[in-house]
Amino acid sequence: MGLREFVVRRLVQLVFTFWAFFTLLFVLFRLVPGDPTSMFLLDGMTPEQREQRIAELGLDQPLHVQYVNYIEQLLTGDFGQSFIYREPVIDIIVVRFMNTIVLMGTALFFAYLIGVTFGALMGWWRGSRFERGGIIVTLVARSSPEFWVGIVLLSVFVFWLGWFPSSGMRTTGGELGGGFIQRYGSIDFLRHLFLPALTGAIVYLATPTLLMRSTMLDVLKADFVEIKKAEGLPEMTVLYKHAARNSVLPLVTVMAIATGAAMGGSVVIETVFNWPGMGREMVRAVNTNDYPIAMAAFFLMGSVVILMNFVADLAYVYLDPRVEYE
Amino acid sequence: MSSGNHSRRKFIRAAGAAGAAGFAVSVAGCADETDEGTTPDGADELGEPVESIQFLGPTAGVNAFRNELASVTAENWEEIGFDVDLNEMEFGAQVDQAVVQQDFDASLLGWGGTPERIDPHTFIYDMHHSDNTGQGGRNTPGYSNPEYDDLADLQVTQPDENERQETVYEAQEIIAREQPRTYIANEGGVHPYAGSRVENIDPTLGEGLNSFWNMISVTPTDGDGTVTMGYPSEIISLNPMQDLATPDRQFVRLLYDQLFRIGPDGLPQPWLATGEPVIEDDGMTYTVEIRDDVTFHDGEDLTIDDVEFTYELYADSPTYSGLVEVIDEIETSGNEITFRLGEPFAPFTANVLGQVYVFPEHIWGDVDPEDLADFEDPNWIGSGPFQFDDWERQSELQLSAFDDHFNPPNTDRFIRIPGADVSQLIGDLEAGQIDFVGAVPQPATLSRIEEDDDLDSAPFEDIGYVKIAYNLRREPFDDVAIRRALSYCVPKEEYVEFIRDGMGTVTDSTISEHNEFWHNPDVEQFRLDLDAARQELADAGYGWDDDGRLHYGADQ
Amino acid sequence: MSTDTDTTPQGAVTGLEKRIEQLRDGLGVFKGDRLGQIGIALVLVFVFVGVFARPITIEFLNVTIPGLAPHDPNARAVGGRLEPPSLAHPLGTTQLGRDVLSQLIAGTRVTLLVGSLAAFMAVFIGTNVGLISAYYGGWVDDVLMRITDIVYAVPFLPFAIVLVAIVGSSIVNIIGAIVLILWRSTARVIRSQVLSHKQRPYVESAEAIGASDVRIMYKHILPNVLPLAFLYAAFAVGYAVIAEASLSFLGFGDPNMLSWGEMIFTVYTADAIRQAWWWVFPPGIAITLFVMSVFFIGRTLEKVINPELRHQE
Amino acid sequence: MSLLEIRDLKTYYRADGGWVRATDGVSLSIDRGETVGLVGESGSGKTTLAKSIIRLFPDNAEIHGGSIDYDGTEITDLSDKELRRRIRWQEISMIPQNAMNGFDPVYTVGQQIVQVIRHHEEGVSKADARDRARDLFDELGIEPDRIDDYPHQFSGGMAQRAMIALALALGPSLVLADEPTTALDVVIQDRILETIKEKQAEIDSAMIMITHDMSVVSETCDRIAVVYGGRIVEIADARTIITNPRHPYTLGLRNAFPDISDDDQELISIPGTPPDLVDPGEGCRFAPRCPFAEEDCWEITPEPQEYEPGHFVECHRADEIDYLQSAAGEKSTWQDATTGDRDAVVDGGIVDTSGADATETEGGSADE
Repeated sequence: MGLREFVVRRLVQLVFTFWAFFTLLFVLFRLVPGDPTSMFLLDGMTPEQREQRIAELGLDQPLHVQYVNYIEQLLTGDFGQSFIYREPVIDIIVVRFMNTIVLMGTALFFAYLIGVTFGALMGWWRGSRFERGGIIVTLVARSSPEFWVGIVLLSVFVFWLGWFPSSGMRTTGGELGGGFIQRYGSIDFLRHLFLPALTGAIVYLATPTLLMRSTMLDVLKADFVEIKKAEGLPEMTVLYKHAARNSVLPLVTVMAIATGAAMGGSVVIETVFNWPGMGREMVRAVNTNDYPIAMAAFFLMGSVVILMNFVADLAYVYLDPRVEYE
Repeated sequence: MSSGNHSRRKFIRAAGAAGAAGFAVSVAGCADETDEGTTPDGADELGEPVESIQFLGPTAGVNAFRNELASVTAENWEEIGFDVDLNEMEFGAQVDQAVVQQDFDASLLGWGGTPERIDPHTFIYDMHHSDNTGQGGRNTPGYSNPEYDDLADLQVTQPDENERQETVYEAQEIIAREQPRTYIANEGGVHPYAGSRVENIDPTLGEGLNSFWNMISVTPTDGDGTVTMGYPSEIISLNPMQDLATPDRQFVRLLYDQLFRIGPDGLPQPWLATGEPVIEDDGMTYTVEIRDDVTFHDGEDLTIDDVEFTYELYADSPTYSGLVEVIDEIETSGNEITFRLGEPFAPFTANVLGQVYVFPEHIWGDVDPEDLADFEDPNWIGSGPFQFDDWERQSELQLSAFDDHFNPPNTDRFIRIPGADVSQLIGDLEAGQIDFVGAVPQPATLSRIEEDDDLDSAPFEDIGYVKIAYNLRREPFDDVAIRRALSYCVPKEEYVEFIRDGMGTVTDSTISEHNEFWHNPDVEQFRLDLDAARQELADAGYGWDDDGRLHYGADQ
Repeated sequence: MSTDTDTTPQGAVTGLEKRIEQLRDGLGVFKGDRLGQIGIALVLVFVFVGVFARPITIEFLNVTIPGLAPHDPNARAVGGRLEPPSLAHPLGTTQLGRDVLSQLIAGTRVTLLVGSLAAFMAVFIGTNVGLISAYYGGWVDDVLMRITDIVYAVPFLPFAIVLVAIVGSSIVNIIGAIVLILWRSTARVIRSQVLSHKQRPYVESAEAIGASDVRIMYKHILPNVLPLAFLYAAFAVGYAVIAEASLSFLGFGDPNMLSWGEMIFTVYTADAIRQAWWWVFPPGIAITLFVMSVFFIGRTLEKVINPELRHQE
Repeated sequence: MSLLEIRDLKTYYRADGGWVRATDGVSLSIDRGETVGLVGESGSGKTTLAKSIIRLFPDNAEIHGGSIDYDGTEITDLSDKELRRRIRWQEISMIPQNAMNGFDPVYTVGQQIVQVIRHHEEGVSKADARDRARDLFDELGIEPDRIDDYPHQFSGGMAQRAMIALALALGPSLVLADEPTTALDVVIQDRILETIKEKQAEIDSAMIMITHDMSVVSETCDRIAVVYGGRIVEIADARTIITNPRHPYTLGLRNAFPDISDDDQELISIPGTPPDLVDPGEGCRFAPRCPFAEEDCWEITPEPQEYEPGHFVECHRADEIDYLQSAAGEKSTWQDATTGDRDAVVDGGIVDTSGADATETEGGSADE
């Protein structure tokens, strides 16, 4: 089966998964008690204003009508208007989504970088104290919830040593908005990004590290490693260019699951470090019954995971020449 | 929480206890031994046990203080024989279940004490008049007492403050006696600020450092000409035509001016108006002259036409037509504007002239009423002391001083940071990233602020309060004895002195003691007294079985 | 480790002995493994503390075993406000004068409750889904696997928050939310294991003698994948505890059940993290220790059960 | 002057019971262009001996004594770095048993050849290296364009040819062929052996042919060394070993491989199992399995004796060549030979040897 058929078949599955995921979310959110007007009632919204706002949002229509409207709207790429902010969902969510992707992307990147390098070394120096120490450290890292790691890092690096800002994405007062580089490229931003990304990296490095180590153990037993050594190539070349390169394959398939965990974990890390990401926005939206924002946030989070699954499959085929498209 | 949650809670407690451990276990947390205490001899033949109380309260995440208060109150109610089912809920969900669905027995919430509510109208009329018992109305308990209604209607029509005061006093006495709600405490407190970085702070009644007056008087001393404020939630919109939550109103009023502003003392004072309104034919017509030196942020002059245009805009706006309903006719001549009312309305200056923001006609002119709420003015052009610079949601709102204003602020730039929660904002304050926090800190923070010589705390009193509303539409809460007994169980002193570590003042009336003029000091007091509570129940004919559970009397 | 059990009914008896024998050498593996031993020791300590945390009254014997917790964890003003560790309060007190040590001990029970229940149910569902999907294959397999894909697309915390917002934040709902997500990894792994077992001779011979599908699945294949299920149960306990702690930290925990996560949440909202180290560190360390010990056990089991099948989250 | 001079080499493996003496005092010298066969049962230490030359062991193996002089330089003194830069593959390369696994599966065969060329020879451009690889393929009868194929796309025979190309890429002076044809079927085996001999002659490189198959060494080697229990028990030119061996083990080996021409030859196998190399103790290591073992064989470790020029044997009864050769031919000699411990010899009973579990000690790592 050629690459084209494989991609098409996977796309069809993708569409189905998105649709089912979507309907699940739609029903779920309509079950959350309360409606978008609840938060204004105590601040002076009169019952008439409330009725009128409910009607305006179309929440008084039967569920299936709302569902059909929503799907039509979505097919035209319009995520609708936020019930609370009254602005198009896209304008609000896109910036938040980027903030979360940059944060979690960096965290996962460091987690995989550490995972591959240290996992490979732990496999190479099997039986050494380094390996045993490495296993214990990774297991401890995996055993602590994100918020706990965050609190510890905050206490040590911010409140005690004062090396890093305590929260937010940039020092206040600077230029707002701007393009990607301008937002995420400045040193000031990197200083703010460091601790939250490190928190994520610590929690998510366990899976790639342990997986890398165990695949390394098998690969090192393979004949070709002995041949590469016999070829007189430098030790590090044999370790990384050959042994690690073969061991990294299973890590690709786990990437999608790790992304899922990262998407979930972002809610906690963003709360501890007041990071204006999509995780926290999603929680606010759920609490204030702002369905369009909550739906969009969930949709984007879910699609990142589904997409990563798709990318992982393609990457695996690219990385391992032995694999044909099953 | 769906209503089903009510019974499930009891099941969970049992399941949680026995379920996992597999043998009869009494789980930590639920009331262990109920000390007997002196139970007066209630009715001898007992009827049905009194229904259990579905008690709604905030989660610790929403408000840690009130969450603790709710659990202590629930324990005390159980001591005098009630069975209490405490549901801890998110703010929106609780408002929906209590205020909209009215599906509750008791609900612990608070009423904000914004300056607009210094005029007693809200606390006397809105919250207790029988007209407002509908779904979403402010009379959540569903209290209806014709005698009280008359008083509430009367006070609105009394332009003479002393006469009105008498009526308001009498209204407070009835409410205190009938306890449709337990009025617990005015949650005043302190707002922390960096004394080393800002001065001329002006914490006002009801709002502390979030008040308009503080924001224009606070002055940066660390040379960067910028004051940065933290608030624990994000602004929803700066469009004055949308329904505004508290954080929104705090900033909309910086960008737009009104004819009158509610001063630090809670009384309206001339702002765009040159002086007090001229009131004729016993309160039916108000004439106001406006200043001639006011311009909008884009340089256009603010004229009487803009004022007239604004009031007509409010009349057409679906959201705010109710606010200006009382006005029948408007006329303008030269720099004066005259309002003819349909009927006398005592709080007209404070509640209408002090609320309506003046819009630039050249921007809002051709927006038709339906789209008002969704209209987006990219620069939010108003005539207020601050002008809009830039805003990135959940990140930062930047305002700068409008120097041509007749009362310009003391800082060049004013920045607002929405925090994840108060603890995290305090962290930013201590790290020097923000200059003051518009939220009451936890006791642990107070001790830290005292030690830190960069930081101080600005005390302020509150005119709103935290209260428990009872649902008079359901038995047994229609019986005043039950409500009074329940009120005796609320530990008001412990709440202010221990749980809030001294921040705030205990109250027994719907009008806070800090609203000196309108507050009636000698209404009936309900302080923690379980025996008095039991006495109320015994006198009303209730009785207790030998487990101490409260029952209706056989004859009731 | 998967052995070929013989199919004759008479074989069932010896099958049991074989199971016990397998269990014995299974446990034998801990002999040489220091990490595994630490894991087991820690878990035993936590279980002991958890069981005897609070007074246990046995009605018919009318006897009350006193709890380990010195004070009632919820009793206010047992000591002063935010008192540092002292003899009376080895771990100091909270903002409202509650004894931190008693809360920590009582929290153990909630953690064990959540960890064990959620893990057991998640693995139970996962194993069945994996078994049925792999055994029947065809559209059954497709449907179940698409559902698994969807559940994989749903990030746990946001989903749990929505679920809790709908049905309320009681411990049962939280466990339900955890189980609804946690079963997915077990399902995939069991499915791949059963796929490989399906082709083995002992299954064909069972079919040959006319055993029913259910009998083949649960009598023959299941015992062979059970060790793998146990392995995943060990890891699931860890993930369940972390999930409950994270939910409690975001304020969605069960207010009646004071868990470790909720303790840290209370410290965080009381903004006392910097002063009250004795209040914030013990629960955090307790969570890490408990989950770590379970992971240690899991890793040791993994060496025995499937050295070649990598453990995935 | 010989290319390689190994004197009293000792290579041991760390194992639970102590040191496994895989190579226990071996001396061997190889001249330029010469092919020496190392033959013996698996576990005899022949592969360890070969790999010790370039110190290619797992981390639990060490050289415990002896010296290896390669073309004037003492290899055991070289640091790992020098060994890698000057000796490995440039001077001494290797042909593994299973070529398919010898290549890294995720790179093309060409890339791997280019990599080793450019690593050892400075300044060789990628294009030049690729051309050399194509030439090598051509010489070895592989389609030159196939250098861009991945290892799994080659058949067994083709992969072995590619491996030979890799081994000869840098024109080494010595090639270690570790059972190069064992994994292939007989037909291809001959052609591969011819190719190896042909190519080796062209670049005049020496070769060490490691195998357990007498017929392979007899065809390809100039001299043959019989390895048993980590020592060379007999070494001589190929003809002598085949036609006129002296050591009982060599005789036994010869019987185990049928001579196609002699069709009624009965197959006779050597009873017992390879010796426990942890502490072999004194005496001849073959004694427990040797039908001719006598008193001294158990007591005194036999020293290598030179019976004909270049023909050394480690056996006390090597001089009784005629008796040994005739008896070794009878099946009965081996069957009723008493194997196992020494007392059994005395009272003549047959004892089932409880030899140590013959774990493949060469190359395999000792633990887990």
